Amino acid sequence: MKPKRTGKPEAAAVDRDHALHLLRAMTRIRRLEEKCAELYSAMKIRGFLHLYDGQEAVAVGVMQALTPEDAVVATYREHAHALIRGVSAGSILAEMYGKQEGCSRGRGGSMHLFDQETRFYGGNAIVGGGLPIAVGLALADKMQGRVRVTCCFFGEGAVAEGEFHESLNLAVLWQVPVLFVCENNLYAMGTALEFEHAVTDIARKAACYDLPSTAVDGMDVLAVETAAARAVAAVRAGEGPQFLECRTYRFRAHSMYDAELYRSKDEVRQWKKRGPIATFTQKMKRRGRLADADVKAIEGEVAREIEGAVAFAEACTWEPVEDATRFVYSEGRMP
Amino acid sequence: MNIDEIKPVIFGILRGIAPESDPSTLDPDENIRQALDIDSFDALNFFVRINDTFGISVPESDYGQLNTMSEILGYLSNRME
Amino acid sequence: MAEFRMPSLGSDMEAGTLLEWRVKPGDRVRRRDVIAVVETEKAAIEIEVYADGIVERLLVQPGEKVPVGTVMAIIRTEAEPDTPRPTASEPVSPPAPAKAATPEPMEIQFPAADRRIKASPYARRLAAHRGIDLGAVQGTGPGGAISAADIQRAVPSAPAEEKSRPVPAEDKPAEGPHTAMRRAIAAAMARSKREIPHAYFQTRIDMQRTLDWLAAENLKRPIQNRILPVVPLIRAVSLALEEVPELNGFWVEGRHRIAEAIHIGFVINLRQGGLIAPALLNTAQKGVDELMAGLRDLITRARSGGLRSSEMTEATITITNLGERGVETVFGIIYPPQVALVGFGKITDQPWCENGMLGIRPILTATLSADHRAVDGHRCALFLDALNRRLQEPSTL
Amino acid sequence: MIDGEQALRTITYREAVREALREALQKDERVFLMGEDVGRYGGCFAVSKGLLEAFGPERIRDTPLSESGFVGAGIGAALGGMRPIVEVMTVNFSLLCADQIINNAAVYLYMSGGQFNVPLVIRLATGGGRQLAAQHSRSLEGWYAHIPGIKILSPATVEDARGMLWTALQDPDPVLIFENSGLYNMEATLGADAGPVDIHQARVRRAGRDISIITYSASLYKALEAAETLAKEGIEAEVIDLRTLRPLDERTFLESVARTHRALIVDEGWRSGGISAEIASRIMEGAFYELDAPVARLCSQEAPMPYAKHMEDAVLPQAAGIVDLVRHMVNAHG
Repeated sequence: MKPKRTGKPEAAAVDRDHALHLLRAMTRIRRLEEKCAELYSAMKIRGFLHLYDGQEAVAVGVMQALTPEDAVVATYREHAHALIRGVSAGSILAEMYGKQEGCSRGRGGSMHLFDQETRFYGGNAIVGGGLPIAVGLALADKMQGRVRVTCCFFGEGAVAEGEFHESLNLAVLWQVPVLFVCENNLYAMGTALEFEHAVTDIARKAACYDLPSTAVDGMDVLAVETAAARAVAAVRAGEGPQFLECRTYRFRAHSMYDAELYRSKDEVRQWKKRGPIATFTQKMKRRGRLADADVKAIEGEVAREIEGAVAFAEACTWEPVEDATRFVYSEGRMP
Repeated sequence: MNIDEIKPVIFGILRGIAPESDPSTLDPDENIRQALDIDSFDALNFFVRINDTFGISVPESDYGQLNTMSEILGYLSNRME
Repeated sequence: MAEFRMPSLGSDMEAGTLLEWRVKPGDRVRRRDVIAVVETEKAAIEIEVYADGIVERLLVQPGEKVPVGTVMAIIRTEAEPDTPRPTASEPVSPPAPAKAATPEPMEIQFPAADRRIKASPYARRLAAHRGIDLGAVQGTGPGGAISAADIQRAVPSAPAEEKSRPVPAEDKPAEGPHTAMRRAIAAAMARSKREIPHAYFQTRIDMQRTLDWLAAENLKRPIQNRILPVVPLIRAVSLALEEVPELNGFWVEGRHRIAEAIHIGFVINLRQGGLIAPALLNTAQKGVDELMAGLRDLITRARSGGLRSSEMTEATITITNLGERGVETVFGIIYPPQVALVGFGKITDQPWCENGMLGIRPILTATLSADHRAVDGHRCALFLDALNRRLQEPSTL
Repeated sequence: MIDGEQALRTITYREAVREALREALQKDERVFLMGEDVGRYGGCFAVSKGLLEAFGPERIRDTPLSESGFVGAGIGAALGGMRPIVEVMTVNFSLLCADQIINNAAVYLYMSGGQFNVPLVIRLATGGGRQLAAQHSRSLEGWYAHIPGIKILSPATVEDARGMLWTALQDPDPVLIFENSGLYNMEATLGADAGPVDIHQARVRRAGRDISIITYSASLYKALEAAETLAKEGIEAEVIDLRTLRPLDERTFLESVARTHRALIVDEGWRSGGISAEIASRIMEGAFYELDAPVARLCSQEAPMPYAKHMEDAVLPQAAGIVDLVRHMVNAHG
């Protein structure tokens, strides 16, 4: 089976409301991440902090295809996924502050956002570790006869892990309803794609497992949205797992600070010209779907949201240290 | 109060101080302090009790004259007359 | 080379201010010489050096406050003595920065291992419970260690002064009614003699002035308020301890801890046998009448079994007075964890020379048993001198 | 062990585990078994023989040789509402899925601030003594017991093999059950209605006054054999079967040491940093003043398992070694 290459995104079908919706979603991510960087510098946030700038189109595009019953498994660069999945910016920031009102009670921090309500299964900081879990979640749905999709995000670095291959094999073997989304941002930390993979075409690797796979321009939110919608529809239809490679780029360092010795400033500059928010905004303006006033309104609205989230995180409280061993094991019995 | 009346009272005071002893078996000329293992605190108590019972205050300078039962009886009977 | 560091003079001490150096570079110092005075939150304290050698350099200036552990001086040590030191081959550690944020731990000097009794924890517990002196038990466990079985075979040790009937080893010894106290005394005394390096000091004190003063005082008092001769002694000990506080305290977990209040344990023999040394509390704050009342109350309750637990545990030093029975001199055994015990013998008339004139004076032999880990002879001598001085000025009592 | 009035039957440890699996699969439709060769092959140790026929390939699910993949899938399935029993053929292969066990199963609940518990049971064969050499003879129970967030069971008896599985399945958190492969053929008499047992308490398997021998799994039988030999010499050893290595039931062995005043720990794991070190430390912390002799340990020698029989025997703790050590500890005097 050959991987598909998606053709023209169906941008013509995008109405004004949807354009506003997509722009708002990507802007929320960008502004949240900017605030995170600021708060990290102010020592409000500690630990590792992996920001998503540049990859917004992937999380936003894919999430359009998911319903609340579906499940999401993500990586340590997952603020965006949690936010778009429906976790509030306030509880995400509170988590990074280490406050007990954070979405993981301050136990996880930036890399381990979890949320039961939105079936957001984290926040996995071992590269490749989330893929088998996604297969298991999908297996549970299949065995229980539920029509739900488990959507698993990971980077191209995970593709070199054994767990990637084990999971793809199992998923196809067992025909479980999972969508694998590889966010190929070209660098596994500081190692470029060509230095870590003998075969750099990720979608082709998936195809080797007879896994229907698609590669898409991950800087184009409409292209991602269209491809994800098709893939999810197939999964939901009981056709087994699907694989989506989104070719994208992160604008910031791997973690909060690195020297970026592994790539040139010029390369980053070139990619930034293709930034998903700017290109989408221009395209929509050209087609008359969006006006400058809309952009301004969204920026204002998002700024207020982030401001409120910071205020919330600041006002949140610290878990008492006596609780350090709470939730090592469950309290009480299973329901 | 004659000596025969004083004697049982003295025995009673000594028993209160040295409960395990039987003062009636004491030789009249035996050193009571040694025989009943009475220390200075016990001795002071003894004189306080004598004072309480007979109204006689034995000055410290007389302590040396009151070593045996016969000395005590003689000293007290002299004062009570 | 040895480093002289700001010592920790208390668990709460984090830093100290150097007030003065008592030495200058080039001076020869001997172990235990006082070479500096340091001001802590509590007091100015004379600091001893723990090495023999020559002062090489002084690194801290008077007035400087430095954290505990800071190197204050370098001592060039002399040729190693014959006795091997465990740290002989240790490299010299670089001097710590004078203002280190985190105090460097002090170098710990381990004394040469002395022969200690090896016994299992359970055996120790059993022995303490039964009043058995571990020193008298032959261990048959690994490496000669004493095990519980050895204790079970052992007969409770009889105090030396008791003429106990020899008991066949396999017989269970008949237990008297006061064995528990006997065992407790045995355990405490055995521990003391085993662990405490006792140093003994004796002096003879002319008691004429005190006894005259006491007789005059007692004349003024009704009989029930009369003061026993031991009371001025207790008072004088308290006042002398204020001058030499090192003797008033404890040796706990390898450290000397000076007690703030003076609680004098007073040995009271019990009629039924055995003894007890409950504490007269805060004796330094009490005059002779208050002390006499306290002593009367204490002895009465001790003999009727009505002591409070605090009185049993709070003594900071002990006095034993055996003069009643004609003993002239008593060298007592310290009650652990206290570091000193004062003994008084009988006051006897003796020839006495004063101002070139021979006379007859009532003489008291006072002794001091001191834990040499905690205090040195010089301080003990100062204490006995202070005691004597107080008893020559009874009006100050 | 059981009520005398019940009908008795003799079954093997293997059959007891199989019976427990069968019961779990019957009682709870969320339960399924997955692992390498659990279905068509019948299980590497024939534990699941016959179950495929009874429950079908969905619930007796053969997996490829992808330990990390299928253990992770077990975690996901547990998160998704199932009650998976994952069989990792032997503990040696669990190192291929240590990431999933330690980095995911053990921390999911904690990392999510109490939101996502993982009701997963992993069964692993463990132990040496069958001439399988270094890569197939490990005893890593104690090593896993280091990890908070998981529970470590070590059934030594047929009764526990029969009863621990169901209790583990009722647990809301991940439970690892280590079955010593040397015990699968062991027979014992059980009541016909033998069922679930507790998994939080150690058991005194033999009472004695002179020493406490603390052990678990297959070493239990070596300890009991040694105790019988010692009894002939007048030494009465108390033998404690820990049963659960995490959470460790220290009360039972501390109370035992308080009775006997001596402790010997017998462990097929290595001594350095092993569970035996942990138990010794707990005794120091909780029963120091009861000790009449230093705590002793008899563990596997610090070497990978050799193949040759005589060498393997020499490396593993044996009854004779226990007897010698106890004799020395109890009769040190005289």
